[in-house]
Amino acid sequence: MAAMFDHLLHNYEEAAAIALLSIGFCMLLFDRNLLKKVIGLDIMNSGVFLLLADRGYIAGGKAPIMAEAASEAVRYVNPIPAGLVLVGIVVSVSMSALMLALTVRVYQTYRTLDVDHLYMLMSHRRKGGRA
Amino acid sequence: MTVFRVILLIGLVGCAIATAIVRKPMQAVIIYSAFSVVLAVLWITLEAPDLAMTEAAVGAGVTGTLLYLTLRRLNLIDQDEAHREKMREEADEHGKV
Amino acid sequence: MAKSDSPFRCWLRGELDLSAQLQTAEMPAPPEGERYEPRHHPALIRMIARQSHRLYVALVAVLCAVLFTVLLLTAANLPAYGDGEAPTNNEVSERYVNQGVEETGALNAVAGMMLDYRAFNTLGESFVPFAALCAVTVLMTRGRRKHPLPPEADYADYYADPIVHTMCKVIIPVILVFGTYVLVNGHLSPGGGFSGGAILSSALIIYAMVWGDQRAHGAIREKTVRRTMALAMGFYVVSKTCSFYMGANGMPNPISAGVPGRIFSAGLILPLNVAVGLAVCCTMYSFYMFFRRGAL
Amino acid sequence: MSVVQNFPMFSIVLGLLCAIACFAAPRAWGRRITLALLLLSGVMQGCVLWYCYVNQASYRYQLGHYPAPWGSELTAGLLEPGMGLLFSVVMLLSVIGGGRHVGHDVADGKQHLYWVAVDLTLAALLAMCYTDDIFTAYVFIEICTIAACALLAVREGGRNLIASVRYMVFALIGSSLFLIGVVFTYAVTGQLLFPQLRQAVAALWEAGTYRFAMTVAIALMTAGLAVKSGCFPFHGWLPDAHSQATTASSCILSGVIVKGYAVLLIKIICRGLGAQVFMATGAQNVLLLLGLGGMVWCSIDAIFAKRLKVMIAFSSAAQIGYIFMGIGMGTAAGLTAAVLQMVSHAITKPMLFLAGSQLSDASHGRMDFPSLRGAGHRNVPAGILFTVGALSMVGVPLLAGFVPKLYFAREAFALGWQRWPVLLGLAASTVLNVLYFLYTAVLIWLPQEADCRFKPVKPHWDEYLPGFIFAGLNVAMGIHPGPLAALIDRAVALLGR
Repeated sequence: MAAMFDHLLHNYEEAAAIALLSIGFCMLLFDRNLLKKVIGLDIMNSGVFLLLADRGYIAGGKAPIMAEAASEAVRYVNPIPAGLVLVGIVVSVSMSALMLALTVRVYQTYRTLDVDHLYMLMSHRRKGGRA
Repeated sequence: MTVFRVILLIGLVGCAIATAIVRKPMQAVIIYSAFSVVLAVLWITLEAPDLAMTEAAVGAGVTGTLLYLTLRRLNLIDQDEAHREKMREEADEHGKV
Repeated sequence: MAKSDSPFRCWLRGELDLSAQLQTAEMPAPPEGERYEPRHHPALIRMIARQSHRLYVALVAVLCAVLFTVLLLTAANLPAYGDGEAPTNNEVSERYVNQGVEETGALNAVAGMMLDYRAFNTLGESFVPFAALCAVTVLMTRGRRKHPLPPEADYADYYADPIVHTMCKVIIPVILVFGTYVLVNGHLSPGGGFSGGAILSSALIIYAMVWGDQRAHGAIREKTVRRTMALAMGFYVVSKTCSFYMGANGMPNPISAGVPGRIFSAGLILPLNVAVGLAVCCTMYSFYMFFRRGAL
Repeated sequence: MSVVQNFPMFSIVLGLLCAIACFAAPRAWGRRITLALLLLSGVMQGCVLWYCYVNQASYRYQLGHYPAPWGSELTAGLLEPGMGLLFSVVMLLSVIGGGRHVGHDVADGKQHLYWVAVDLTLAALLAMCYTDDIFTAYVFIEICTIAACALLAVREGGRNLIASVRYMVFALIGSSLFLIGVVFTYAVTGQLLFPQLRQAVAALWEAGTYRFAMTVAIALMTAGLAVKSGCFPFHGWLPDAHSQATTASSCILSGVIVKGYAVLLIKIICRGLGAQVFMATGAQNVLLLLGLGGMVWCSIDAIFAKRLKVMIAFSSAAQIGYIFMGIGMGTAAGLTAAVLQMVSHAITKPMLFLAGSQLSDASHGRMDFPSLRGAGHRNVPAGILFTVGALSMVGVPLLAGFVPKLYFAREAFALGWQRWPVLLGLAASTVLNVLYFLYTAVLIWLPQEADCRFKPVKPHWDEYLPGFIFAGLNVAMGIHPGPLAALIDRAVALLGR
């Protein structure tokens, strides 16, 4: 257990990434405000990206931009995670734009952003007759 | 370097928690933009300048703008829980009609 | 049999005379979509149904806690942070770093990897904003009746502000130049299509903010935006298809990698970066316009 | 290299190109472009299937100039083009059958975007079938999610928006879980392409290092895909989403998209992780239990549904339970049965949705059961089609729905402790199916009241063509399942190689 904790301390970046991920996940699941849900989604994705980018980092490495006269001694970090995270960031911003558009529509239609309230409103309407 | 990175990480987690607990949506949006900027700096310490540029432009810039515009569109710029209660009642009326 | 019984219960009891049941029981037409509170449930089930939401939330919370503990444990179990000998630093990344410059001609290994080695992945990625734009358009132009927007006076009139107006006149060209620089130097320095496109779009967004969206709408026509996007994406898809086809059928690459470090080098990477940048710029600007005025 | 071998890449790229064309071309062209694309894609998948069948081998297609661990690859065996063919054909028929509803439900200014979404869905599904790269799979999952959201949200009114929000929240959770799984897998193996990944995972498992991380990664990827395809405890979004969309979208969402994720899961298990390692984690037992739970629970929900489309959607959730049960059996024959179930569901469910919406059109667009009473008399062809579909879902012999149930039951006897749960689950689910589907099938043929306010509709026979093709496929598969089962057997065997 102590060894595990030591390892976790050494992998502190990963631990922080998991913390971000948890906060975002909880916001996405439990926050009732639709807008905060979207922000939570972004934070959760950032956590995943941080986790992925940490995997590419090499202590003492340099960014993988080859200088024209590169010496042999230079060690470059792994470019793969950076590329994958770049893909992920683009996906994430597209998703949040889509979610925000949904948010705007929901608010314009039902005048509320509260998800629980939204469901209540719907069941209320259903009891009242045809929507 | 490690100390710097730890400070950034603490700032990042702090921003995330703050986003989760603030009441006004506008505050959450502003803190989220700050979160993105901190993340961009963190990408540089991780030797990923491509990511830093993209995060600064896309995460802090475009996503922040879109969030702000959403608030603007919904007229929620400076409103908090009390106002939302009022809106909720209004919505109930709206639902009954 | 009771009149209020549902036909389903009759089935359960084996009363096959369904037609009689349905003819006598002129059931009140249940309103659309009603199913959450079935009326004929026993009391126990009804109580469970009422409590089920709270139970569900509690259950999900417990599941989340378990999930995060497991994830933390996994993070502790992963290879050490910053370790040069980790499994991720294998022959794949070594080739990207060591032979990337000769093979792709790009000094930026990330650009070389994304647009040449793993180009199919990036092809898919560049369609994500496109798909999102279509979905946002579908959502924001919803309804035949236009939703009233906040009146123009509600927005701050930046155009009348001498400081903002003058500064933007200076800043916008600078941003445009910087965005173009990032775009066309994607294979030599950090940046590339996505960040360059986002920077370019920020200049357009500032223009639309300060000069007002009516004016921006006049200056940057909807048709222009759509055509630019379609052309850029079409060019991307077609050129990459040719490259995939040649690669798979053993034909040599007709475009040489050029001299690494020159601006016109790295084969297809430069034109692809420009195409992606234009498409991303149009997408982000369209997002802004849709959120701002509900139309492009 | 034969020209045919290029077809998988061509069909994916063509889907993307057609999406752009529909976006930029004059609005009236969208439908034609999409129909042509679906037809062409079907032909291409057929050619690839034939090619692989004749050669009895799968092949790997290198995308670009760099070989496997560095560049990307596609694989085509028998399963991939087979499922691609199925998806193309089902989408084509759904789009033809639901075309009038699309014209009615979708505002004129947005119709071309609807067709863009259909094209993107097809491209993403094909890419998910063919791809040999786990991260590419993630990207195309996201495209599929966005396109599906557009398909769902394009209709106006009702609970549609709320259904879209729920769908998106679940879908985002699913893809995030999948992505975390991919990250962990990459962290401990350093590979992204399936063949290399499988070797690396096998070596790791042999050596015993990072076993915990690998197990968590496998669990997360499986859970992510299960959420996306609406497996039992995560099926909350499914009934709303599938029942609120316009008819063609409902057909595509429940007939095709859900299966795309299941195919991807099968590919990841067999090609990316290796079936042995997957079994060693015990994840298959969880899948089996979830599948069984879904089969029973969602059927009960379907019984209490008050509207026809909601009932059909709940039945979809139950049928997905069968697929996951088949994957969870952990044997090649179980997998065969799961694929058979996908085929039978894909050719039955769209037929039910099409016929159901036509029946409701004959009842002034009402979906509640009392209004639908006697609807079969008002619209005879739709009534016939609905009855055929309902009987197939129940599992009446000589129809498609019977075949997978037979294979599941046969395979169950070869299992260990899973035997009785599987058999009991099958029996319970079939009985429940009888309750709601047979009930509805009888209901629509009851004599109408004398003062019925709904008038019979004059059937336009061309609208029923897709339905009758579906019915024909159904009967063909039910009468003569042997060749299909043999083909799928071979496909599953090729997959692991």
